[in-house]
Amino acid sequence: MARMSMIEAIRNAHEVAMEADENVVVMGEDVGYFGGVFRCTAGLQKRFGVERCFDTPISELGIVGTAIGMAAYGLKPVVEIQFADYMYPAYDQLVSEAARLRYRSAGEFTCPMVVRMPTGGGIFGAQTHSQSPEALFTHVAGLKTVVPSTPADAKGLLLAAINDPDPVIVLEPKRLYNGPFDGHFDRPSRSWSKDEKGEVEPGHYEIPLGKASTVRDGSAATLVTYGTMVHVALAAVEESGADIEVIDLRTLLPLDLDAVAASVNRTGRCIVLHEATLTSGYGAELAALIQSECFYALEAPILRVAGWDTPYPHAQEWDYFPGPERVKRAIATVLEG
Amino acid sequence: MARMSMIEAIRNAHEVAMEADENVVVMGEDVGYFGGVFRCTAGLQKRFGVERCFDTPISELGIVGTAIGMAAYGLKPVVEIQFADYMYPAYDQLVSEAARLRYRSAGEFTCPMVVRMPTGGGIFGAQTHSQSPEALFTHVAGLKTVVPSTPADAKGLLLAAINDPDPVIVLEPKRLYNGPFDGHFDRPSRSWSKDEKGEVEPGHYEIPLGKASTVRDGSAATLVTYGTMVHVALAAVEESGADIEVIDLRTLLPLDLDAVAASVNRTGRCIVLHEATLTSGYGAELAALIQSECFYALEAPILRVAGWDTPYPHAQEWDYFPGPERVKRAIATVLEG
Amino acid sequence: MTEERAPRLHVPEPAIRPGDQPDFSHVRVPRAGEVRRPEPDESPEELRDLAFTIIRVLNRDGEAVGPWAGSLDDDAIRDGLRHMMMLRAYDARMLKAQRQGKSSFYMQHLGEEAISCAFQKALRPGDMNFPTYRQAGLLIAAGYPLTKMMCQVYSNDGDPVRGRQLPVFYSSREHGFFSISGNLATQYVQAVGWAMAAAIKGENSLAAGWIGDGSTAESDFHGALVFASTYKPPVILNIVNNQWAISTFQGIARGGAGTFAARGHGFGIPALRVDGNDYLAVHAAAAWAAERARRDLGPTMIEYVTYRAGGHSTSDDPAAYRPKEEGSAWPLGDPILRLKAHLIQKGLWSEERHAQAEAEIMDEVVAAQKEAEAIGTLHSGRRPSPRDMFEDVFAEMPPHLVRQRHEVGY
Amino acid sequence: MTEERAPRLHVPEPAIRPGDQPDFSHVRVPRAGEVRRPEPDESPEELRDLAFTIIRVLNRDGEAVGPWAGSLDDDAIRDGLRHMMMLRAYDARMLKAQRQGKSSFYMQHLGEEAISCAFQKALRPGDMNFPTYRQAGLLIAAGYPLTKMMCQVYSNDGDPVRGRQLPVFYSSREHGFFSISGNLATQYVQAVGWAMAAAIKGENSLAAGWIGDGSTAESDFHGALVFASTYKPPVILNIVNNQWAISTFQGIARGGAGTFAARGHGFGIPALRVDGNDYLAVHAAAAWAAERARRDLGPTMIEYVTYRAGGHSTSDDPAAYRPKEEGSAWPLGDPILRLKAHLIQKGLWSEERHAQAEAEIMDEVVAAQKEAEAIGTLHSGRRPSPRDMFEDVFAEMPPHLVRQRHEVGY
Ligand SMILES: Cc1ncc(C[n+]2csc(CCOP(=O)(O)OP(=O)(O)O)c2C)c(N)n1
Ligand SMILES: Cc1ncc(C[n+]2csc(CCOP(=O)(O)OP(=O)(O)O)c2C)c(N)n1
Ligand SMILES: [Mg+2]
Ligand SMILES: [Mg+2]
Repeated sequence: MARMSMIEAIRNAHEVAMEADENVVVMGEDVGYFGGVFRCTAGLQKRFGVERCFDTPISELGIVGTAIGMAAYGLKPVVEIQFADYMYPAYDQLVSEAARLRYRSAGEFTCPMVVRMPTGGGIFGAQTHSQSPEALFTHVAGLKTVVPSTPADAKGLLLAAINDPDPVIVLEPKRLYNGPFDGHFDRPSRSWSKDEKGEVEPGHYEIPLGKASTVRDGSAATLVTYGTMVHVALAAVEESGADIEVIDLRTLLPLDLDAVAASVNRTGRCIVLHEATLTSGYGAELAALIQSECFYALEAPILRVAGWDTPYPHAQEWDYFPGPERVKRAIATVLEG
Repeated sequence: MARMSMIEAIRNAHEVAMEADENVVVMGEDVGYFGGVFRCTAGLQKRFGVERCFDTPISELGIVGTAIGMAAYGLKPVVEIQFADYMYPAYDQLVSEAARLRYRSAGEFTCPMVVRMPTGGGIFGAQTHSQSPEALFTHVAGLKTVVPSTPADAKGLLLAAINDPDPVIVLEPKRLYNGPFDGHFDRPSRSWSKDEKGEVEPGHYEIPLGKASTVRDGSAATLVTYGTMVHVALAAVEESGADIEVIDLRTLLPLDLDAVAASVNRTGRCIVLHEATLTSGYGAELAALIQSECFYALEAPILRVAGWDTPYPHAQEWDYFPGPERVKRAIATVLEG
Repeated sequence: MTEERAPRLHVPEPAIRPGDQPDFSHVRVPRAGEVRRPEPDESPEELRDLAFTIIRVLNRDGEAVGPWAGSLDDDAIRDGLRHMMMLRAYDARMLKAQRQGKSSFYMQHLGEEAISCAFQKALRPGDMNFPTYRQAGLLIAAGYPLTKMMCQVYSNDGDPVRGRQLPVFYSSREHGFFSISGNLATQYVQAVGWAMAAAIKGENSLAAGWIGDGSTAESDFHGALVFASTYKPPVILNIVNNQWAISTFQGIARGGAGTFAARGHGFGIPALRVDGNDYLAVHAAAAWAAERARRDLGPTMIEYVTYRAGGHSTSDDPAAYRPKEEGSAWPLGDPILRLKAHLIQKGLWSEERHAQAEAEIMDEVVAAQKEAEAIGTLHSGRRPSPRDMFEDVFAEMPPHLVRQRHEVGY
Repeated sequence: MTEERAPRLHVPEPAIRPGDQPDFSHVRVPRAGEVRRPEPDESPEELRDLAFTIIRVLNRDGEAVGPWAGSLDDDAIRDGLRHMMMLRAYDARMLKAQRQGKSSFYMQHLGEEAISCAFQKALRPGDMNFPTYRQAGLLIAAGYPLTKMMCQVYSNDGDPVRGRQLPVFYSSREHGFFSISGNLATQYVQAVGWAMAAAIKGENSLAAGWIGDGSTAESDFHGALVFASTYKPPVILNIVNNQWAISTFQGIARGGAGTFAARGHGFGIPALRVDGNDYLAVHAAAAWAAERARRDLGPTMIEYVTYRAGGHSTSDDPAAYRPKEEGSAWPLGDPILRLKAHLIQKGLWSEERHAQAEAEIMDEVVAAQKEAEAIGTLHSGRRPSPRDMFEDVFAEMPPHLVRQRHEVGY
């Protein structure tokens, strides 16, 4: 086992997959010679050749649209959208095409494609380098959506996504690329090399899609979250001193509802936490499901903590970001309720 | 008062607005000489001239993108997307641009624009003429979203939308264009001219954005819905014989949460009904809000009845559509629970 | 500076509207045989002229003339006529079936039969079309069973796509026919992706993208041209200019451009403009473009000039926006009559054989229709199961869909 | 058919990479004054040549020569030099401020100053630019206060957009500068919409869309050309070809096309290709296009050939993907030095006055910076309130946002 940053883990997953299967090809803006603005594909072009890893024109529609054609042909394109905020030009191709190709052709044409995109805020990227659009994918029948929170999960989920026969959206929390981040923006950054969660197994392994991970046991309440917020949740729970179970969903769709419901049925209280805008965010779906599955166990309303219903601001980043203080207040409220 | 179909009411709203304000301009695919594939803009070009109502190239991006420029200039574009299913190519312009222009320029540039789109199924339109994408708009800070259920509301909401200083998405349930539809697809179609809900006031009036309408009083449970499903709900409630309150939201964002919460706090039971795909649909947001606002009043889990998590099929349309039978089963369940 | 002038919105208008006299004098139609046929490896810059003319082979006397003639032998030409007649007969029956309520919807090819029927004959097994809803001739010319097509139109239990798609949205990998989408233009850039995949693998499979005149305005058209221009994969980018996009005439999409074919020039992509009602010209142009693809010379754009003689779909009545007589005034004639005249002129065909063939073909179509209807139509007979509604969303059905399927009782 | 060949993916590669010797011999640079200047109402088809050359006014000796010379008087040219120097000084200070942690981010114009500074001078009040992040010269040349620009970069309490946007995403309606978006290219089609609105109202306000070479691949570029070509509104469609899109050289976006300007031809839009490092050539081309707009002659496309001499942004180090020496090998020189030489050659300027002007300008910039910093920088001083975060989502704050604002305590 070696310690890797999430970037290195993602790069390593690419290497493992490209080594194993020559049908895996990588493309996107700046991913070729340069290796990606976040360096997630660095070295791939040199190692696997320009036909397996290449730069594309700045057209997200073109990237996803051609990837669909490639996937239908029989390749396994793994494409990068430079920031999740820039996936909108490709949204029609994702929703109307990739998601429905198997369905509408009754399995004659399929779309085994992975679309990776750096997601979330916390880097002063303002409204167009900070968004978390997961709910725009989970509403679409035919897409799977994944959000890792550690280097090991990032690698294992990406490998599972590449080997999945259907299109998978991989949202990579860019604030976690170089180290864990617990929301205390005023403290020094940490690096994955200093964190045992930076341990990544070599070679091929998969984290199965659709399986959540309980990252902290507890009995007073259940906190359901994913991505960067897993670390914020853990810090807030620690600081609150409360006995809270924390579930890292890892895959949003298909959801590991059994794991979530079992926990909430046990604890009777629940907080749902994400960075995306509150209204119609994925937390709405979680709250709707949990109140339905766990109604008779719930002792307090499910509390959603999320980004405000505004565009992601720049100067007010830390007022927007649902950090440990807000989570601690929510913990207090939900335990009182 | 005259009886009008929803199409006539929408056309009439255009006429009233264009007559009152020469800055109102209408454009879209086939809306000019021909008057729109659903005839909602018939006669406008002839009456107001080709510069105020004209055909566009088939580019939803272009329609919305140029409308944003026009709105920033000072016009009030009212554009038609031929089917809601075809708004995806314009989604970036809607989400990243129209929705955020006021915010990002601190009010210096604004986007008083209306985007109309025929929505929903029930006409054997299959996966690309049937979708209900409202949740993809309610998740976006800066957009208002409206869904009428009667000709009078369609006119009043459209006029309110045109006079609103911000971008408003108007989702028009195409199954209601010519008459009310209660989901009994095997019975003869009815026409608005035969229905007292077809009464539409002449001249200018507005249905304020953000105000729900209680279309049926009741005390045993609250059924929250909008658009076509209002009629399905009323039919199902009638057939069930239960004492159910039915709320027609009319505006999804901003939501009239007070009206909804007051009702559910009174009835203690709630069904949320929509045609869109269940997962991450707008019903998720409603359920999440209601469980939070009405937790201590709720006597049973909130039940969501919605389209299945599949693309909208063709032959199986009536298996997909959440018709009166499913609603009645839900009523039984929620009253038992 | 000369006099300034307040700007005004220039809204292109068709030359004629209902009530006016049809007039196609603005369509410049070169004589058959007049346009040169360059070598497929000539540089794009040298080929500019071919985007501003109309390549034609069949002249008024039914002769095949000029440098684009001769790409097919006699048997192939007879097959071509048969395919077009089959498509027309099929359309007629399916239109009627729709009016009888046996299906929800239909889209015909009237006047455009030559394009898809002839194009397919320039392809080989393993090549892939990315069609629109108006290229069923690709299937017919590839020998796809009529009965299956009808089952799709009827959304019955024999429908290969399990009732999930609108009528005419066929799919057949085996016959080089990519699953059709309702969202215009999306397939165009996917075709480029398919060709890029072939190039990455170094395999000889070309892709053909299809798009209508109106749909060239969509973003996917641009994406396709950008990627095709950059990576030069083996793709043919077809534009079917049938003059109309529902009620909107082609001038709205074309704007100030000379032709749609000329759009290729901004990208260094060679472009041909072809008589779409001339089976032989279509085939010759397609073969030229296919040769470019197979010699790794990169993408080719082809605009087919034709006329949508029927309504846009069964939901459309064109009398509301164009004169009824416009179709007969269309200067490029009827593709079936023109090829028939050619075969007769060559002594390979006669009025009698034609009448007989028409009857035979109609029998064949009617027999297929009987077979299909024996399975079912939209509202009667055996139909796909509601269970099918939940299949194929994913390769493996996830728990939430299993739960929903159970709720429906399957 | 000649020999077939398996297709392969053609991935365009820049001529040089780090370690190689810079070489711009493939950039054909015509002599200054060589390119003709047609009348603005000449037909687009007659203007094709102007998209494949480079319009230049300033020759090596600093003389303004040829038919495009003479669009500005001496005072205006001196102003132009000042604006460019101001922009460069401003960039230098803001880059440094970013490194000092006073802002999160910055994007400079090094080498591209002539384009936005000269273009603005062809506009009138009421005209509207739809810029990218690399046209701050439009603001400087329009007299927008430096201090306000800096407040925006610092996201402090003086920021006109209340800290909501990334640094350099300015907005000023009054100065004809549309609010900048982070999503590339979206503004291009909006510019066409603005011009359409002016045309609908019959008002003399032209719009100028701006886009980078790389961003021409985006869908909005196509939407803009389609709508501009159809309705012919008063819009200038500018493409700044600075050879790079972050790490990606322009060949990836351009593909097989001769030039970016040529993209206009497929749409019947006249296109000029201009030396972007030649203040006088930029101004002359802009004035020509503006005249077309003001005479209701429709859209014009202009490609500015230039070189991004600095990194893409403060997040970028170009040494990873291009040789450091590439910038100095760039054949079109430095826009400031070239205009300075011209003024000296004309006897209107001297090395001494230049040095003095440089010092004065730097003083002015530093004074403005002090003023801005007195208000605050990203992490210190007075900053926009969290309350501002909730304002302007809508004209009127809806209940759910009021509730959220209260939760934050405002
Ligand atoms: C994205 C999208 N926008 C709009 C439509 C509605 N629509 C269906 S066909 C059509 C006209 C297409 O015209 P053209 O491309 O010329 O093809 P033709 O029907 O003439 O073959 C339109 C606007 C659609 N299907 N998809
Ligand atoms: C839709 C979208 N995709 C990707 C990006 C990321 N991005 C920002 S700048 C840039 C390069 C733009 O290059 P170019 O258009 O040539 O402009 P330049 O920076 O050279 O002025 C990219 C890819 C973005 N901002 N928006
Ligand atoms: Mg057409
Ligand atoms: Mg550039």
